[in-house]
Amino acid sequence: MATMAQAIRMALHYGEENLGVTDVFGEDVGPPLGGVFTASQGLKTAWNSPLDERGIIGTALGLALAGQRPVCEIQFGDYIFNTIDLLKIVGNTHWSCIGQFEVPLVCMTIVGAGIHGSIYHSHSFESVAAHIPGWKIVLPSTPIDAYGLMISAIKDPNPVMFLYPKALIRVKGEQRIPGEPDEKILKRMIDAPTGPTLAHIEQARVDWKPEWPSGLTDYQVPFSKANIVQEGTDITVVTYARHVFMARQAAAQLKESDGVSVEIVDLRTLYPWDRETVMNSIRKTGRVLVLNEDTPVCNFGEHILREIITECFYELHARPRLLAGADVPGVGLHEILELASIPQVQNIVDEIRGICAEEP
Amino acid sequence: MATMAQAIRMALHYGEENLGVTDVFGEDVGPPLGGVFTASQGLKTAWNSPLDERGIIGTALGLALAGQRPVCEIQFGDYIFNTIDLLKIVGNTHWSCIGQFEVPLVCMTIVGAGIHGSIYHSHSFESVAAHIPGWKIVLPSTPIDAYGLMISAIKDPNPVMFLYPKALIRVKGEQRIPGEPDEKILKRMIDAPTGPTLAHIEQARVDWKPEWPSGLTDYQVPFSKANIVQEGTDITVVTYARHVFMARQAAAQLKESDGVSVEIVDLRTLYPWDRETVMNSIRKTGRVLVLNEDTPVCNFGEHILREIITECFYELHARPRLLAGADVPGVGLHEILELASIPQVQNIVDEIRGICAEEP
Amino acid sequence: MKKDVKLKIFDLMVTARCLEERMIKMSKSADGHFWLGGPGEEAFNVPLGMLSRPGRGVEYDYFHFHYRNAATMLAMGMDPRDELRQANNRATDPFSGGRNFVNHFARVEWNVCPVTSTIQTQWLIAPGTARAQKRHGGEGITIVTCGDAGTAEGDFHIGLNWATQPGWDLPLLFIVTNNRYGISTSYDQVHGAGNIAEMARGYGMEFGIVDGTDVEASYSKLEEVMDFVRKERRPYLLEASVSRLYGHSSSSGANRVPEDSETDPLEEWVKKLIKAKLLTRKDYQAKYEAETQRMNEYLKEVKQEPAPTPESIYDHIYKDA
Amino acid sequence: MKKDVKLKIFDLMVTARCLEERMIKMSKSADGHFWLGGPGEEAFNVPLGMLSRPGRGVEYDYFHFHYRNAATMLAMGMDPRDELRQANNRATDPFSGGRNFVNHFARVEWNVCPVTSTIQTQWLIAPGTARAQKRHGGEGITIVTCGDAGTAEGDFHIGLNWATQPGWDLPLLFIVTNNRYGISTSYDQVHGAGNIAEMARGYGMEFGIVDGTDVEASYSKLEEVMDFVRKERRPYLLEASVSRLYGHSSSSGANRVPEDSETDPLEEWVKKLIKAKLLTRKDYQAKYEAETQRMNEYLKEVKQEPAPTPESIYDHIYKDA
Ligand SMILES: Cc1ncc(C[n+]2csc(CCOP(=O)(O)OP(=O)(O)O)c2C)c(N)n1
Ligand SMILES: Cc1ncc(C[n+]2csc(CCOP(=O)(O)OP(=O)(O)O)c2C)c(N)n1
Ligand SMILES: [Mg+2]
Ligand SMILES: [Mg+2]
Repeated sequence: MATMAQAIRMALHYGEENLGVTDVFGEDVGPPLGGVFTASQGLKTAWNSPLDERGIIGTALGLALAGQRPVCEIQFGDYIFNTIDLLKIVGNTHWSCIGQFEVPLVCMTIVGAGIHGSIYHSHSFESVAAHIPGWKIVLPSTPIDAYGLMISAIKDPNPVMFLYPKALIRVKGEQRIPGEPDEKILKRMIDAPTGPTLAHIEQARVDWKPEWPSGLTDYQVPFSKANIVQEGTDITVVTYARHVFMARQAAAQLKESDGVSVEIVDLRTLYPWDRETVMNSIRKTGRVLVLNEDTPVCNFGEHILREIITECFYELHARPRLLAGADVPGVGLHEILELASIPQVQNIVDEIRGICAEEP
Repeated sequence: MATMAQAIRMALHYGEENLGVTDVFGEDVGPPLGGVFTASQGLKTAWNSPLDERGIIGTALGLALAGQRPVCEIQFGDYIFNTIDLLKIVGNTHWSCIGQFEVPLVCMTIVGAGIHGSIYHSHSFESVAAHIPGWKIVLPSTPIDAYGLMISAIKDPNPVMFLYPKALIRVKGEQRIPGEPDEKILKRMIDAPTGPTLAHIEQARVDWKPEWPSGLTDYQVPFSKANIVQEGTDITVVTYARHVFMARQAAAQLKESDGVSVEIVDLRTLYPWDRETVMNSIRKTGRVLVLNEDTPVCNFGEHILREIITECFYELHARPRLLAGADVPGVGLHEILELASIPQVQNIVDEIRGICAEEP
Repeated sequence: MKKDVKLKIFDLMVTARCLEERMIKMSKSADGHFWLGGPGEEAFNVPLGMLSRPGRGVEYDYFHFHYRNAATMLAMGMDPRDELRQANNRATDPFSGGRNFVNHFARVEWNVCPVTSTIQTQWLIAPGTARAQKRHGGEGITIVTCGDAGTAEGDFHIGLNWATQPGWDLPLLFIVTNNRYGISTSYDQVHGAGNIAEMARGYGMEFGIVDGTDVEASYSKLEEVMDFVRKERRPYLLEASVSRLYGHSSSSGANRVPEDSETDPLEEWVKKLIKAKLLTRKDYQAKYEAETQRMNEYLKEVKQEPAPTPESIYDHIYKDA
Repeated sequence: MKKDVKLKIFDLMVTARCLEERMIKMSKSADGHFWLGGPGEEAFNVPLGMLSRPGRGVEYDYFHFHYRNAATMLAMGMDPRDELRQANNRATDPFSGGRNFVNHFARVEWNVCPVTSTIQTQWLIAPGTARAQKRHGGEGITIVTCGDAGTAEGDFHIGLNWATQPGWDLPLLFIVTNNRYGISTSYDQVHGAGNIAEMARGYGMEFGIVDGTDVEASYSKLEEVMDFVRKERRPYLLEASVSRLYGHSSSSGANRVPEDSETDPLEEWVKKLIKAKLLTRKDYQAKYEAETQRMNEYLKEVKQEPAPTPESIYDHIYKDA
């Protein structure tokens, strides 16, 4: 099955061939590298920008105002924090000119910990992003969702923040993307040849061209539709990205050990998020854990929790909880530090146990 | 009584005379203007920076690393959003070098709506600020608190974000700052002469020097100490800045009309905040409204709410609520738009009524 | 310059001045909350508007304005009532529906991109529209303006850098209107060496300086450099010295600066036209009074128009997909 | 240059190279998660360290490093074990306690300010330490380094601007090590006209270029410009061409670049010393092997030291008031 990097690449290819994408750009996004995580390899509209995040967002906005359809990349979510003023402008443009200009741009950036990224390659961005009005925000956990959300992002006339998790970028999917060929074939078709050094890579890619799968479609994952990853009856876990998988592991363990039945909701779109699915699940289970890895103060999960309280307060059987990253200035490099900073399976198990043990 | 602008000015003066403040700087902070809100008039260490927020924060950090004690200003909180990466660095410096370098800097910036500031002069900043680890964050509602918190900020060896509300900057205090002379005398002593144009102002101030009140002290408002603005028994309102006054108005109205007794907690320090005072109040009243004017998604009030839920869930008699600004990309200029975007007294009355009417 | 062009510029300058003065008065009354604008920049801003090519799409010019470009908009054909609608925060304000400060234009039919108050960010956005134009070909260019103090932002340089990427020189006219002040901070306090325009050197970019209070100098320089950018499809950095006749904004009083402290470009132009026998002082006074009167009447008219509704704050957050 | 200085430089260059190679191997094993560093920059970075004045406080130099300055730190007197402690994320890592990537130094006793991975932000911080030094007087200067690609950030210009404020020229040595790449993007793809150093012109700042792979050129240029900055108390922008012998970082493989594709400054220096009869190839080989061996042993030693504890993540968030 395709990895998330391959899925994004295919969606971008579909976008430039069929949906009017004019520019895929950012630091190291064009040849020879095609993105430090390979998500833009072989794309015909991909180009390398200067090392300058502010210029990237500004130019993307300008391109969008001029009727182009840009997809820009900030190389790491960790390096998007010098552009918050610009992201606010992007988000307010359509509103402040009372709808005169459309802003059909996609900003993609990779987020989260899990690759021993240390202080500057482990940041989450969803909490700050969600605080900025005017954007739609997605964060897929699987290759097929990445594909379908990218197609939706490109088609949408509004700015879309396409976040994707560092820890899952090379993980293969469990579900085939429509038109996706067999794994080995796909690799041969669209993965650029590589080499031990940049010189070798440049050399190997001089004449290389990808062979794109012919059967790709405009398969969309609609915005604001969460995915019930597994059904359950005792407690709802509202999460996304890497923690979907950790929640699954925790749930399997709890099923086995405690006989607890966990329902896992993968939000996929963080804003505007799927209230209906979340609230219905909580109405059913009466208990909820919101789970992510961003730092805990003004955490996006606190927003979800507040909405849950607003809508389901009297239906909850137990105190709802947030399990988030530690309240520290960064994720330390040593594995011990990273594990202590980011919720792990055992922490999830403990929280779920705690919630299920509460008797009002 | 002194206005908040005068109070800050006096605290900064006290700081440069007695607490080692070396630089008070930012856009229009030095002569001739002394700050667009006059908060730095007449200070001996005040100087004008280039129009460049990134340079201001960077230089402040450099000064602090070199053992200086800078107070920098971002002219409007609205214009701090191009420095979030730097604020993160400021906040992580002491931690990432395991305590080797201290970062004793104060960053002051004026926030919030209420002066017909339209899209770019009405922003709140507390929610994004509180998401950045390593800072202490204050937001006073009165001149005396502004004085006392500024003294605390200057004395603290950590970076402090000194937010202050646009809407209250010219409001006179109800309580005298230790050493503060009579209002008219104070004005004559420390308010710079003014004029119809910049040329006149420059002229008038060529030979002007403030005469600082001699009795100023190092009166401190300690960090993480909330203020119970008024005691009450039926419901707790947790708020700060301008909404302390709106809450007081709402409370007076409700006392009169419904006989409801409202307890108002002015947080003053937003991070690390005074959990004890908040939780004790809620334990007493059983009901809570969190109130501020920032946009509602990933709002600082959601953090407070989450902590309340964590600690007092089973003691609440009614669903706790957040009343925040509207979820829109900006505050529109027309008064009608501003009133619809920022919680007003009547909205507060309605929310409190709603909470008090709930019967579990 | 032909006679009718000279007089057209005169007419537009007077209109611009009277419109701004009308708005200044509004900011001191209940009719407006705030003013900032361009009195003192008309000799430059009017020619800029006259020589530009407004329209919709990459064939036409794109504009990323600073907040002092009312005269440019008038020269492009703006109805002064539209500006008054914004100054009076009417729902009918075609730029922002009563949401934004005055002189914060946005007009998609003319490629006038939304003006933001955030100093210098427009220099980051301009390379985007210019890149689309470069790819498209034709003669459409992107025009971006800013003040002198704002050039201290790193964004000033980012704009220049993106406009000179190898193989991607952009058809982008960068304009700095240097009034030697950022609010209260004088240029000399914060600007080290040389002129701002000379920063272009580091990018191998053409640059020039013009007296922006002089109509003829401005017109001919703009003609020259706009032609250069249109034809050569390469960027140019132009610095224009201008005046700030009513101070920074209504926040700093919006009072007329002391006589002779700054050049009044309108007065200078009037003098030249009188000298050239194209105008009499009386004509000027009559025109000035008539325009003042017209603006008064426009305001009366505009004030009758509906205010925005509370619910409208939620309009246009997203474009429907 | 005296003989002993030449040989001291040689010794330090070998140590630096062997240390980096030791860490590269670590990044390919379980001993380290990541590597990026300075092989190819030693001819410049060693003299930089030797000529600087480390110490604590404004009397001494302040350093705001890029992430390729291990050779500089060694020349300043760093124990290679300290770097290995960071590479192996030990609790004993004196710079970050196992928190940060390798070559992310911070040492308060030497005024080495914390290295951050965020490209170019150090250029915003450097004017702060330099301003404190300007005010203090003396001969302490601030030294800030960066790569070529990072100069595209607006922050590059902000640094130059703040160093040349009227009346406040700062004792600040700006250094760009130009290896003609930012990760995979070549300099020629993204840099328009002229050299980076020439950007200084717009600020009236002195500037120069040096072959950073040539020990003697680097040493004498650094001697000259550091003396200038110390004495004149004015800024200087120096661009040094350097090599990137193991690619960008371990993320891009950290393999040695093809023979002859980039100058190896150590090899060049060895050749010169051999020619000058100050060294034999055998001496070099022996030294290289001895240093490699020393690093292996250091690593063994360092690996015995304690790992950080989970609870330690909360240490040092705030300094106690
Ligand atoms: C990013 C940002 N910082 C600060 C401000 C506040 N501010 C508004 S105008 C101004 C001065 C601008 O001076 P200049 O660029 O010379 O333009 P001018 O007003 O003189 O035309 C300042 C500091 C702002 N609007 N945006
Ligand atoms: C603000 C920021 N953007 C992007 C990155 C990712 N990144 C790390 S190194 C690098 C290239 C830097 O190139 P250059 O400045 O030439 O320095 P070199 O590595 O060549 O020494 C990039 C893009 C980063 N660390 N910080
Ligand atoms: Mg100006
Ligand atoms: Mg480089």
